[in-house]
Amino acid sequence: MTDRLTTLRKTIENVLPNVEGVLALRIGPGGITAPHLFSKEHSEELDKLALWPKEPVPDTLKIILRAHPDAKLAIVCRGCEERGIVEMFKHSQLNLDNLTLIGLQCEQDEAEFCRCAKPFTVHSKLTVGEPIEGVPDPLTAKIEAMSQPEKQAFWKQEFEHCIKCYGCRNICPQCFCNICALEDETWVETGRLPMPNPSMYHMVRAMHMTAKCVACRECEETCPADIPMAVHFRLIARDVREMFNYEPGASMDQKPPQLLVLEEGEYERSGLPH
Amino acid sequence: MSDYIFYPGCSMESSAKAYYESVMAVCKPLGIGLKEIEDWNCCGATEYLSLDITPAYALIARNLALAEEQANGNKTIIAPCSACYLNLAKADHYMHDDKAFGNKINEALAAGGMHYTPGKLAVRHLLDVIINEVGLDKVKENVVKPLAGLRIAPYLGCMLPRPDYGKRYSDTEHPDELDRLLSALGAEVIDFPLKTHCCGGHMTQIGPDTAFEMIHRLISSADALNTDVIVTVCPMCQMNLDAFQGQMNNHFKTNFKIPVLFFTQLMGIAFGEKAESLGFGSEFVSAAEAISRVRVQAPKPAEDAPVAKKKTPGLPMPPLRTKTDHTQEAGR
Amino acid sequence: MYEPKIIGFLCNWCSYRGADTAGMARMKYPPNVKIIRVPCSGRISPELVLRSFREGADGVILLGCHIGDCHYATGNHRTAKRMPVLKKLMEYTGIEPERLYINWVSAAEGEKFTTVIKEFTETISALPPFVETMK
Amino acid sequence: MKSKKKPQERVGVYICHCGSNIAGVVNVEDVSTWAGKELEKEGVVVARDYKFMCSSLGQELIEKDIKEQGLTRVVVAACSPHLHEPTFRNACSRAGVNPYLFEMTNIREQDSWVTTDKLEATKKAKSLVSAAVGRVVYQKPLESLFVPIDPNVLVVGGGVTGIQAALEIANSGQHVYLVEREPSIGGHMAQFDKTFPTLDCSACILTPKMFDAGNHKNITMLTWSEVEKVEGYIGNFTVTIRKRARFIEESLCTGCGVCWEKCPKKVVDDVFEAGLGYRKAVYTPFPQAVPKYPVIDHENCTYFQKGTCKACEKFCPTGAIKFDQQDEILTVKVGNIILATGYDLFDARKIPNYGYGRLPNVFTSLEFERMTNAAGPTMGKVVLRDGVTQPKSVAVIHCVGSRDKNYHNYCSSICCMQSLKFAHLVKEKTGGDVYQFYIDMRTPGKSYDEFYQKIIHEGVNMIRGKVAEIIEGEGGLIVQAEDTLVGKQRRIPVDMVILSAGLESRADAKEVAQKFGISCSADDWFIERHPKLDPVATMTDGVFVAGACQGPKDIPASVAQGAAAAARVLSIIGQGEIEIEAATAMVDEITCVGCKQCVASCPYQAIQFLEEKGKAYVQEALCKGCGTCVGTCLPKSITLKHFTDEQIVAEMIGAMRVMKSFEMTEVA
Amino acid sequence: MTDVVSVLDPHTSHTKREDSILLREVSLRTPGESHVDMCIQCGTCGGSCPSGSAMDHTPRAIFAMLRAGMRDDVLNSNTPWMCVSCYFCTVRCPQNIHITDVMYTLKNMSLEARKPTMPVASPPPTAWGLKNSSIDPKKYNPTAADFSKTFIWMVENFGRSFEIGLAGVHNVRHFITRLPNMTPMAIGMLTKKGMSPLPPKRIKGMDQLGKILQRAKELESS
Repeated sequence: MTDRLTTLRKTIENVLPNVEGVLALRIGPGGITAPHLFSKEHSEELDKLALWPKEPVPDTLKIILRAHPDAKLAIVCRGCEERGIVEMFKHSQLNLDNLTLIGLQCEQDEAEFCRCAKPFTVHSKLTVGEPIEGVPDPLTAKIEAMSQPEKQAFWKQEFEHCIKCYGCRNICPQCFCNICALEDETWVETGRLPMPNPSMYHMVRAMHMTAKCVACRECEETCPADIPMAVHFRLIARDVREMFNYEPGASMDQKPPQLLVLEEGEYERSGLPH
Repeated sequence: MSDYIFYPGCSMESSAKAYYESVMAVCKPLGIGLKEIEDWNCCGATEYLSLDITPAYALIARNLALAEEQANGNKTIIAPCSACYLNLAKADHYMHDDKAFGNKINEALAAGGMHYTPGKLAVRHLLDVIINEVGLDKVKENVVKPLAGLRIAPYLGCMLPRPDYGKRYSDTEHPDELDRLLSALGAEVIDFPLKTHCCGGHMTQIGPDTAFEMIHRLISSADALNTDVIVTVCPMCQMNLDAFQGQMNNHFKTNFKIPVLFFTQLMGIAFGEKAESLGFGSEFVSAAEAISRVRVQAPKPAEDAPVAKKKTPGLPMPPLRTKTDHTQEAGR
Repeated sequence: MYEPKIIGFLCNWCSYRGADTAGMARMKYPPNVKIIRVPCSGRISPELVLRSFREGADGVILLGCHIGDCHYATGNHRTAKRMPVLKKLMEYTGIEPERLYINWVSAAEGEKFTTVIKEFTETISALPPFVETMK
Repeated sequence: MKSKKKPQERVGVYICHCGSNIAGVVNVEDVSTWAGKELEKEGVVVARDYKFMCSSLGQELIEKDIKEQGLTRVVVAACSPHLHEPTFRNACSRAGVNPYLFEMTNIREQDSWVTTDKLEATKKAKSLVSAAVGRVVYQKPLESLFVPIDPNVLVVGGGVTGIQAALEIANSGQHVYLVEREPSIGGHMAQFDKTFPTLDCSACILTPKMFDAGNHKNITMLTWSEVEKVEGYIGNFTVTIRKRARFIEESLCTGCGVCWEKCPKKVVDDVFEAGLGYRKAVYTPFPQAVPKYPVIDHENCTYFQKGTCKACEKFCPTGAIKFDQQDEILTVKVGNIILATGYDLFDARKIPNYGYGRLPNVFTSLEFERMTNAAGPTMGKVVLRDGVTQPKSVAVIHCVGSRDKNYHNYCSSICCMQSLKFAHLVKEKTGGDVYQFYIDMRTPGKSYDEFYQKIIHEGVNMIRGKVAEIIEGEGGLIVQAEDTLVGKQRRIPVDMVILSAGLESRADAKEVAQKFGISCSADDWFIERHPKLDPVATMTDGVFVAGACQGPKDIPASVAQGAAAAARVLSIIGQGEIEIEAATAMVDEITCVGCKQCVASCPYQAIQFLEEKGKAYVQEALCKGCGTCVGTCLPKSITLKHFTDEQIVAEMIGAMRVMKSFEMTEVA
Repeated sequence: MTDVVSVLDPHTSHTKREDSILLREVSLRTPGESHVDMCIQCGTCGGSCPSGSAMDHTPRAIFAMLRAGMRDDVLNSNTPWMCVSCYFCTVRCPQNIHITDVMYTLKNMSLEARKPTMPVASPPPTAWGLKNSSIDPKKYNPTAADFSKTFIWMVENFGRSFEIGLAGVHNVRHFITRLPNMTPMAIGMLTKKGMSPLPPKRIKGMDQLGKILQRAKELESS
């Protein structure tokens, strides 16, 4: 850990003179780790530079950019966060010319904590740490192995705990709409808790995450009811990869498949009738 | 030196020893390392398929399974015999193409504790590897005794260019791979129109009259083109054209004497190897006279020179299709 | 035995006309399906399908022009890419994915339309009512 | 947060008996009474049933209620909207209700005709009416958009199809830009000598048309030119055309021909002469070329390649040679476009067993056409490749590259007749033996089978069997095939073989289709709007296809299509302006987050991204109203007018509510 | 229609259903997608075949006979046995029919129809349309089938084949009159090529191969 921290600090110090600020984690007052914008004016703050626990840096970036769309920044991002930034770029939500990516490679225990399949960056020119292999996700496998009634019971129980705090949406780097479909009563029923089953809220959200979710698991982390909603996203991401050969955040110019016409073989893989 | 998995096939042990010896002699200077599959079995030729399809494919697949076991990182099987090449390639193709069929064959293999993953290995003929992997430049580097003055009819037979599951040859009926190789050896290559016609196959055994007709067609056509040597890439073709040439002559009351050699034998000569080490002398129609010409570099007798066709101005011909045409077509 | 409630989203150009063709030929099929006409199957967002279930539909059937024959050239290509994902999501959430069915029916295929509706109604009848499974 | 209040509207509901078509199965009185009572809270103020709603009396009923009862919305439950939606929309319109405030539900084709049980049919009718009522209150008045039509027309391709289309339009007084890639118009037909089945001379019937087109005051002829870019939509296309440098000053050239007489450079002409003859580096493809001006072939001109020569310039009596001429880029505005880009001949060299390109005396159909042409390289003599010997026997092979999964799957439709014509010409010119090798003889046109009979009578040998291979032997060629009617293999020695090569789409058909916003079939033929009922229109309004670019066709069919496309265009021009689909998509700029996903998903590229605003924008004239973008937009910022989410949801709720209520009563 | 056919020739009476069964059986027994049902009777195969002149029916005719359900005639035909596997027909066929592979299937079926386990005298399964089977165990090309069998006997016992033994055994059985003509060749084989008249050494995995082939045979018949 120390090793990566030192290298990271060095990297940030090198980058700082060329940008208006570097977005990374800092141990704040009360020992709480949170995203912080380090600036060259206050480089002493780098003493408080932190790596873990993971906090939603792209989400903070989203907020900063809303106020200062032309800010020239650098950001320390892990594999998932980098993918999030790529997807935001692909959805025209930020300008990568103004953004320097500092890739932070996760370590084994971190990857296991996140059940992460890709705990490494691929686009960042500057990187800190050594990339490691991904780990399998036991929870996703467990849920997938359930029978249909078991799945139904499992999710019914999980969704019953949802208090519709919108926390999962708010923290998601991919939820950048001004007005959210989840707040439209055409789709999501209002004024009822627990929400009626099936949960329109969670299913609509899962559909919106198709070809967008970068598997950062911030939603699960932030959820006060501990709903493992990213399981849906991960399973669907796998299907999308198999059917349409698309992976969110993997490439800068590949468009989400559901926007495009069928390519050869895609129809056959979609499972639709011939 | 690149290593390849080597499947020699039964003929190489018996009737085509000349092929075996010459293959070994030319692969070395070309940097082709051959690792023979241990305990390979017969590919079944065309006969087992005729009797019982599933066992026939299982028989072939045992070789593929052995090759996969012994692959040691290599991905290509070289089979110098066209029939073996096609059988191995075909089994791999159908096991890959037809999942249910692949599973059935693997079920049979499982009875012997074996398994083959369809598509895992590429099955290729030695000619294809020399042209497309080693390259003609490397061949030319090794030529010390160009085959100048030797008129050769390149003869491929059927099973190499057809059905060509791997799309490795320039054409299914008039491929130019062997022509280019022989030209690189310095020989005078005849545009042999029947280069992929049938040698008679097993018809020599089951319907000799039909077989003699096919052999006659090939030999007489080669003779009409003033051929010194017919070059083959397959033991079966060589056997039918060479060993049965005499019987065919009896049948048709003709007296053709065209030696039929393996392409590797001529490569060996051009590479400066000794003829004895290349299996010369085992052919029925002696090639000694033809080869002696190259050895001494004697100019060809005037009367043997090919009769040039009289040229009249005439109408222009369409240009022949080029490699670019093929690529463009594939792109469409 | 309950009467399943089925919502059918049909594109205006092929499938809706296919249903008309079935009618003109007086082919019979169960009355459970209520057809909603949309310009193109590509118009149907996953939200609309989910909302149908939420409203108590036991099954949703989505019919469009055959791939390659779309009145809007490639509108149905998007359907063919969105809806399989929704079916997967339903599966992962414990909803029988067969409650959502996608197929292609041209204006001439009255018979296919009838068969598709019959088979789908049978499939849905074999499942418990959706509301009950969600209780 | 969006919150919705239900609109207060006065809805009239009309249930049609359609004689006994509906009333025989559905209890229509019950439905109308039920609607009047149960749907009152949904806004229904009038509910009636009537024998024939589509009759003038039925329509008057609606109009009267609108005026007297102050209806703001109308629902008719009757037959398919594809039949009578326009009828009732007009009725509403006449009474002052916007036509888009009308909704029709189908209780005939999708209820009474397909349901056996009368009770079930009535229940279904009720839920369909409820759905329509639920929806109609959310409907919004829409106004159709009209755009004026630019009367100028672009015709691409100067073959017989394009010439026909251009002449039809020009004769009606409208202006046509005729764009042709080659130096002269005329196309493939100009290469032929005789045409089947009448055997009249191709040039005799084509050249007058070419001349007319070349001298028409309403036709701007742009040969040696290609379309580079097309922008806009029906009525308002802007087309960019590259007029390649001819290196000839057209205003000075008299077409006297001295330049090509003096030009020292001879090249094989693989376009017009199909590779069988020669032309000079400065040339017109044939003597009757229109326009008469030659072009200098840059790749072969000695001056351009080596820097010296200029023989043409020296001898040109009017000083028309301009070596420094540059390509010109023209921009023209047109309202409609006709594509008549024609076909390419299948490259017979792809079939190795037929030996074309290897065996000198194997010819393609186009080579043979040139050979028989009196103005062709052999002056009309049928000879072998040596240019002298007349063949004593000729084989004609059908289906070369057609009806063959290895090459083209389709039937090229002209080859049978063309091959029979060849047989006749060989007989006529050489008296030799002719062998026709065919798979199936297809002669379905007017007087076509009679032609077949005539050819048989001339003593042509017909062999039913696809030729397996052609080899050299016995002093000529040997054609090997199975005579399938005998069931035996035959080897027939001949002197000459003619391959009736199939027609294929132009090599650049895909690019052209993309340029004009239309689609191609799997074989790259342009796709028409409807194969039977709209054969020359395309899915892109204002772009029409005619002739062989849409699929293999003979001359009569091509000419008919050229004229048909012209008629379609003239009918649009006659309207002066054109109505654009009112049910288009619309972006809510407040909620749009500028993610550009809709831009990529639109099949018509109708969505623009306004960079300065960071918002998407739908160009209404381009939008066809499919709604694919709506299904894509995550914040639901795009609405498709007349098919909004709230309308569809209301329709769904309306249907479900009734179905659920029946369930309850049955349980009770 | 069926009735008309049966009146004409009781031996070829087939219902329409049975016709398609024969075609389907051939299709199912051929690995991959054989497209055998797609024949347009153009005759490219018959024209291309180097041994076409020795066949009693051209391959094209065989496909028409398959379609007509003429099971006995097809399985009695020498056509598949004359096939030299040159694949000209396969690559040239405009309908992409895997003709050579279909020929292998027909050879299999032809032999199977003569197996002692499938007595031709007693009524065979009607499902295959063999109501009045006229399969004649002698009426097929025994030379070709026996050559295959001799070859396979060798492979199944040694794992490898050897031509001289094979040709010797085969020719003694079938072309005894030709032997004098062939003697120089046989001698040549031994002298010039240095071939051994003895069978090859058995491969090591003979047991394993035996098991694999046994299992494959079970799978084939199941």
